[in-house]
Amino acid sequence: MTDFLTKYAFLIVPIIKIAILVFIILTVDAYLTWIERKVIAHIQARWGPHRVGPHGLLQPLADGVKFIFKEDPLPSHVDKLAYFLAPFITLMLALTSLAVIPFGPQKFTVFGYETHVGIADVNISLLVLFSITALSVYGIALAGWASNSKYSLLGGLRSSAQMISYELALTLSVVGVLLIAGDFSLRSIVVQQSSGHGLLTWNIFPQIIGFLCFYIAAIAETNRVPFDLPEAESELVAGFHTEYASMKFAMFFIAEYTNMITVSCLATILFFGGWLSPFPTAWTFTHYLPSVILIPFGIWVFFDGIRYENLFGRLMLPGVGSALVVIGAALAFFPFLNDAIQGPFWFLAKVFTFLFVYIWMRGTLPRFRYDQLMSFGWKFLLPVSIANVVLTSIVILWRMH
Amino acid sequence: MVPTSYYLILSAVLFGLGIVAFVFKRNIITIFMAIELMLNAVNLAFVAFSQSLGKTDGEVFVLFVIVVAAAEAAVGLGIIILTARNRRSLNVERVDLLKL
Amino acid sequence: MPILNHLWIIPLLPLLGSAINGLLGKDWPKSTVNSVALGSTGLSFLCALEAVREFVAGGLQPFRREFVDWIVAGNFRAGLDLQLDQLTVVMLLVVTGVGFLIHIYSTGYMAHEGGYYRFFSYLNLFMFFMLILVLAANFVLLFVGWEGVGLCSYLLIGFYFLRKSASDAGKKAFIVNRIGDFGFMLGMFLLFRTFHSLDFNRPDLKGVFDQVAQAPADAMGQFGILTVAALLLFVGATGKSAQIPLYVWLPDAMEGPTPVSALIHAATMVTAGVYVVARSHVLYTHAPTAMYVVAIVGCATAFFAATIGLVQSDIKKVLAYSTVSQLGYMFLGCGVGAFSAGIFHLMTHAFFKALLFLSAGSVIHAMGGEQDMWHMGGLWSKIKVTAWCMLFGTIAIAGFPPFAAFFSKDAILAAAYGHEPAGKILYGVGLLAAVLTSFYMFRLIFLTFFTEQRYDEHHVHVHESPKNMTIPLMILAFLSLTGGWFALPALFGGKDYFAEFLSPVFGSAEGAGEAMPASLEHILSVVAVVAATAGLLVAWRMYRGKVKRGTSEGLHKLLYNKYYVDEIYQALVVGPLVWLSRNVLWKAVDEGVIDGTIHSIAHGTAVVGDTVRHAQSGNTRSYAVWVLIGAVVVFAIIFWPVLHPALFGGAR
Amino acid sequence: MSASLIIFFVLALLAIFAAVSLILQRHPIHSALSLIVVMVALAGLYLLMGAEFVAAVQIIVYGGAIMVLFVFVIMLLNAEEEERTNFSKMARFAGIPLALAIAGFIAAAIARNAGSLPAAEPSGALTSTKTLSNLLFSDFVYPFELTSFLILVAILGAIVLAQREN
Repeated sequence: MTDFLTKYAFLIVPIIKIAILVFIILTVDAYLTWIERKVIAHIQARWGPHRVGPHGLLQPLADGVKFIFKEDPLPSHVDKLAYFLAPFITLMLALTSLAVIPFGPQKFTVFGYETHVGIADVNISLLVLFSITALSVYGIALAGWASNSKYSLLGGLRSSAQMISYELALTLSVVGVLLIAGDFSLRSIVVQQSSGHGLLTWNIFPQIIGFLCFYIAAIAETNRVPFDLPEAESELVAGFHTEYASMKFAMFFIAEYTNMITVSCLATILFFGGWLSPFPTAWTFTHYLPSVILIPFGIWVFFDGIRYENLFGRLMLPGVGSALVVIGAALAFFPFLNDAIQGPFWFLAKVFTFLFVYIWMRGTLPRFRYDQLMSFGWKFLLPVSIANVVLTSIVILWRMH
Repeated sequence: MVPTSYYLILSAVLFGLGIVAFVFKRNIITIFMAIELMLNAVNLAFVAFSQSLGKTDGEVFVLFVIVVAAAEAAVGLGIIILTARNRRSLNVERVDLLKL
Repeated sequence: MPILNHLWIIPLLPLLGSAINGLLGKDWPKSTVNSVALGSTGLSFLCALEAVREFVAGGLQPFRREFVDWIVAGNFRAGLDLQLDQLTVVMLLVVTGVGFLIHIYSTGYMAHEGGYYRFFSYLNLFMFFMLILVLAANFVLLFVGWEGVGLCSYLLIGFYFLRKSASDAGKKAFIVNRIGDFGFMLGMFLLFRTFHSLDFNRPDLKGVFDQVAQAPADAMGQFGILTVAALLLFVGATGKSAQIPLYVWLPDAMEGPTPVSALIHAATMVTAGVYVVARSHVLYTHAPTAMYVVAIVGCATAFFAATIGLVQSDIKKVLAYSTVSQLGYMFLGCGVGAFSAGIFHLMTHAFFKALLFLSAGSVIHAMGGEQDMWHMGGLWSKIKVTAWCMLFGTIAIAGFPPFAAFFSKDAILAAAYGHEPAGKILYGVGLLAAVLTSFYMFRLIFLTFFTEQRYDEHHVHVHESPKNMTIPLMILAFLSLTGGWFALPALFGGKDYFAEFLSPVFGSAEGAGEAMPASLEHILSVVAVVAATAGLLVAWRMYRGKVKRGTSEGLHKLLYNKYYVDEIYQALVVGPLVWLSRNVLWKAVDEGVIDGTIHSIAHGTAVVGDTVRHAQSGNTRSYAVWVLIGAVVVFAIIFWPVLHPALFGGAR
Repeated sequence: MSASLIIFFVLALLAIFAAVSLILQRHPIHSALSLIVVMVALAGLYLLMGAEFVAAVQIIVYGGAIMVLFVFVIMLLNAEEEERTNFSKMARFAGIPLALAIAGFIAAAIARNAGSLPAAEPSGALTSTKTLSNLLFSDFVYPFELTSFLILVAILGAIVLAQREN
């Protein structure tokens, strides 16, 4: 048995990792929707979901069930192949793009097969990422075209044009970082940002322009507010996925949130030092920060849960709270866990920040007009990112001599 | 360990298919795609040679080919759009007059 | 600065005047145009005088300078080369002086005509070309002047271009001159081909005349290169100087304004032919046959034209034919070897013929445009000045002593008399012509001034011309009186100053006149006077008191219709030419051959294209297949060795 | 039969099938999809040969830009299934044999020279992007700059073509 495992570890371990990652990502997506609705609700002075489960915590599950069991009508005169292909392509690419992202520094060995946090460690991972995102246009374009509907078609056209346009800016804005790192591998980009002095050596400082360009372009790439014209409900009902229902719609949905996560990860890695702690390595006490955050949060959830109106909540929330406290304690008391959690903690923290910004923007910013969008992308974003590249290379040359 | 000749044969086959497509498709866009297909076949040959000869020049050529293809696509598709607008047809056999 | 070194100024001034008047003068007042035209001409006259003074002061050394290179091709060089020797001096003074006078006259004569500025622009242009002609030191430049004066003559004859007869006359003059010029050009080509130069004389003795002087002369009746060249040049001369057979344009040229007739068709341009013959005397003396032809043609023309002049009724026509006949005299003189005499007559003729024309113009002016002598008569008392001047001119041309023509014509006749072999005949004909000359001139005088008036007082009121017309008349009258006195001493056994002045130019060419003894000289002059008197008497006999237009029949009719020469030319030359051009050149050659070829080529192209275009179906797929075929061929060529292991084995 | 050979055959067959379907599909967008598949397969082959950068560029530029343009244009012109007209006699009768002839020539050439070529490196040895870029900016710098000009011209041409008459 074990020798079988060790023999085929190079197959088995990645499969396991993939399974885990997909599970995590889907869950996160689901709860990301919950968070988004809550946050926006509070921004708009509403409660948001709170019926299904305490604080609506079970809402995502209910949504999932609904998606699965809902009827899936097939519009007439659709191009079947493309119609079915589109959501799969989108979701597949979205999930695949996560495969090259490293979540943590550690290497560990399973069945004598050494591996690390994150699925694949390609030495051109950034290029791979970009190729995958490049392909992700097809999902939307095909969806829009296949479903034989004006709104969809317009949405598809818009989104494909928009994504092509902003892909340039996206790619160019990263070139600065690449010039500094001199490598395509995300891992080595992170490592290159690591030096004893914490956040001082992150790319964000030399590459602030690049970062802004990147982030804006990334939002456009993911079709999020304020660049969500492909699904501008005021004009196009729901844009390219107007004709989609139930699980196929869910696929687009999941893909969108997955892309958000991917982009946030990318921003974290490229500009914010990935899993690196913002504090100097000398400050070892900061290693207890996860516990310091988790334990009070758990306690707060515990006492908040006791006073919840219905019994289910009074049972569930304290459980969650105590679980959090236990985890925090464990992280504090077991050194190897403590070490293991450092990278992921910071990484997830940063990613979560970016996701929050996403939601925040959706709650606050109005939508662009299409011509504004295009002229902004071509006439402002692209030149600025090019200028950034030129500037960076000049500085680097000057450093060389 | 894949013999280079395999790659070359593959590229030859793709090229031939490209020719066939070029001659037998009527839709002007598809014909354009056929050209792209042939370019790809050539690229494959380039890379195969550059690998087997241990030189990187072939890959550089591939990059150039890709750039040319991009430019070609930009202009060619523009022309195609104009033609389609003027002739209301994408069938090259129906677009056989020099004047509008 | 010595004007000689800037000889080009003399012709340049009229050119400037012409340009200024022609380009800007359209809206200028007459006074401004006058000042420009007269100023330029007068200045160039003064410059000419100054140049002559320097020339004389410089010991009469022939002056020659190449100012600007114009054409340089291979061994051929033609430039703006001007020269000044005695012959040129004479011509220069005549042209500028008489030209200036006629300019003054024109200001009066043309005062009421339209196109004033145009007229003076043309006139100045003519002066420019004429000066170029006389100053030229090589045939090419001379030809430029030659053509230029032809052009101006065309422009000025057709000055009243609204009148069809005028424009026709202009065209006629131009075309007839072309014929002559063709011969002239052939002569030039022949000379260049022979002597590889077109300069007259060159310091390095490579000029045409230098070489001709070295060359052996053709024998009488031998048509060597020199003879042919001389004859060809003479063809040009007959064209320009209105000799048989090309004289027909001159009478028609009277359509032009009278000053033009005076300046161009009497005094200067028509004498260009004589000038050329005299200028190339070296050539002619080396071609006795040509000389002989010149003499005969001149003599014949003198007589022929005189006969026609007998019966003309248009006052200007009479003068025109008399001009032709006088030119004939000049050629006679040149032909018999008395070049100086010819030039002498040229000068005097310039004076009195200009005088006659201008007086005629004055008469016409007085008669309000009437030119027919049969509608004049009895004008003597009314326009005295004009009448006197005209009388002076008439006496002068008739050859009464001591007027100019007496000396010049006498010299020519004397030279003809002494000429061998046919001198006597030439002399006789010339004498006869002299009789006729005095006859028709006095006929003109009587018909115009003395017989009773044949016009209606109420329609024309006769008035004397203004000062600016009469004063030139007087000056010319004076000149035609004294113009011949250079030769006065010759009568008394002295020497002919004019001939002596010119002798450095003609030098050896002379020789006819001096041979004979003074007694014979006297006899000949007496005979000439007698002849003139005879003509006068006959005229007086026929035209006095009441005269009426004679009914023309027989000889009179023949003469009145100018021997039907125009009609003959029309029938023999013009008609066939027109027929040829219309039926052969136009219908057959142009439309048939040329257009036919072009059309057939075009049609063939169309046919070929029509057949081939089916390959150009416009169907892209077909094109693709064509490309494919090409590719297959290329591959076949490239991979031939691959398909041929025998060939390929070595390469592997 | 090593892993790389298996991968090669899988990808090769994928590419060929996609190319055939490019020909057989009646709808341009299906042809476009097939072409994309071909390109992805070729990218995989590049990776197999270790030309990673070329592979990435292949997908980014060809797959992500050029083919997107194609799809975009197809959608824009809303092209429908192609009509199998046969106006061109040449293409109808001479097409196939000529295509075969070309293929035959190439095959013959390869067959003759197959032995003379060393086998392609296994995917282990990657040509590092560094060497590629060094080559690109040293030996091929002039062509590289020329391509930039080419792109500029193409942009201008596209703009001129795209703008309406006014």
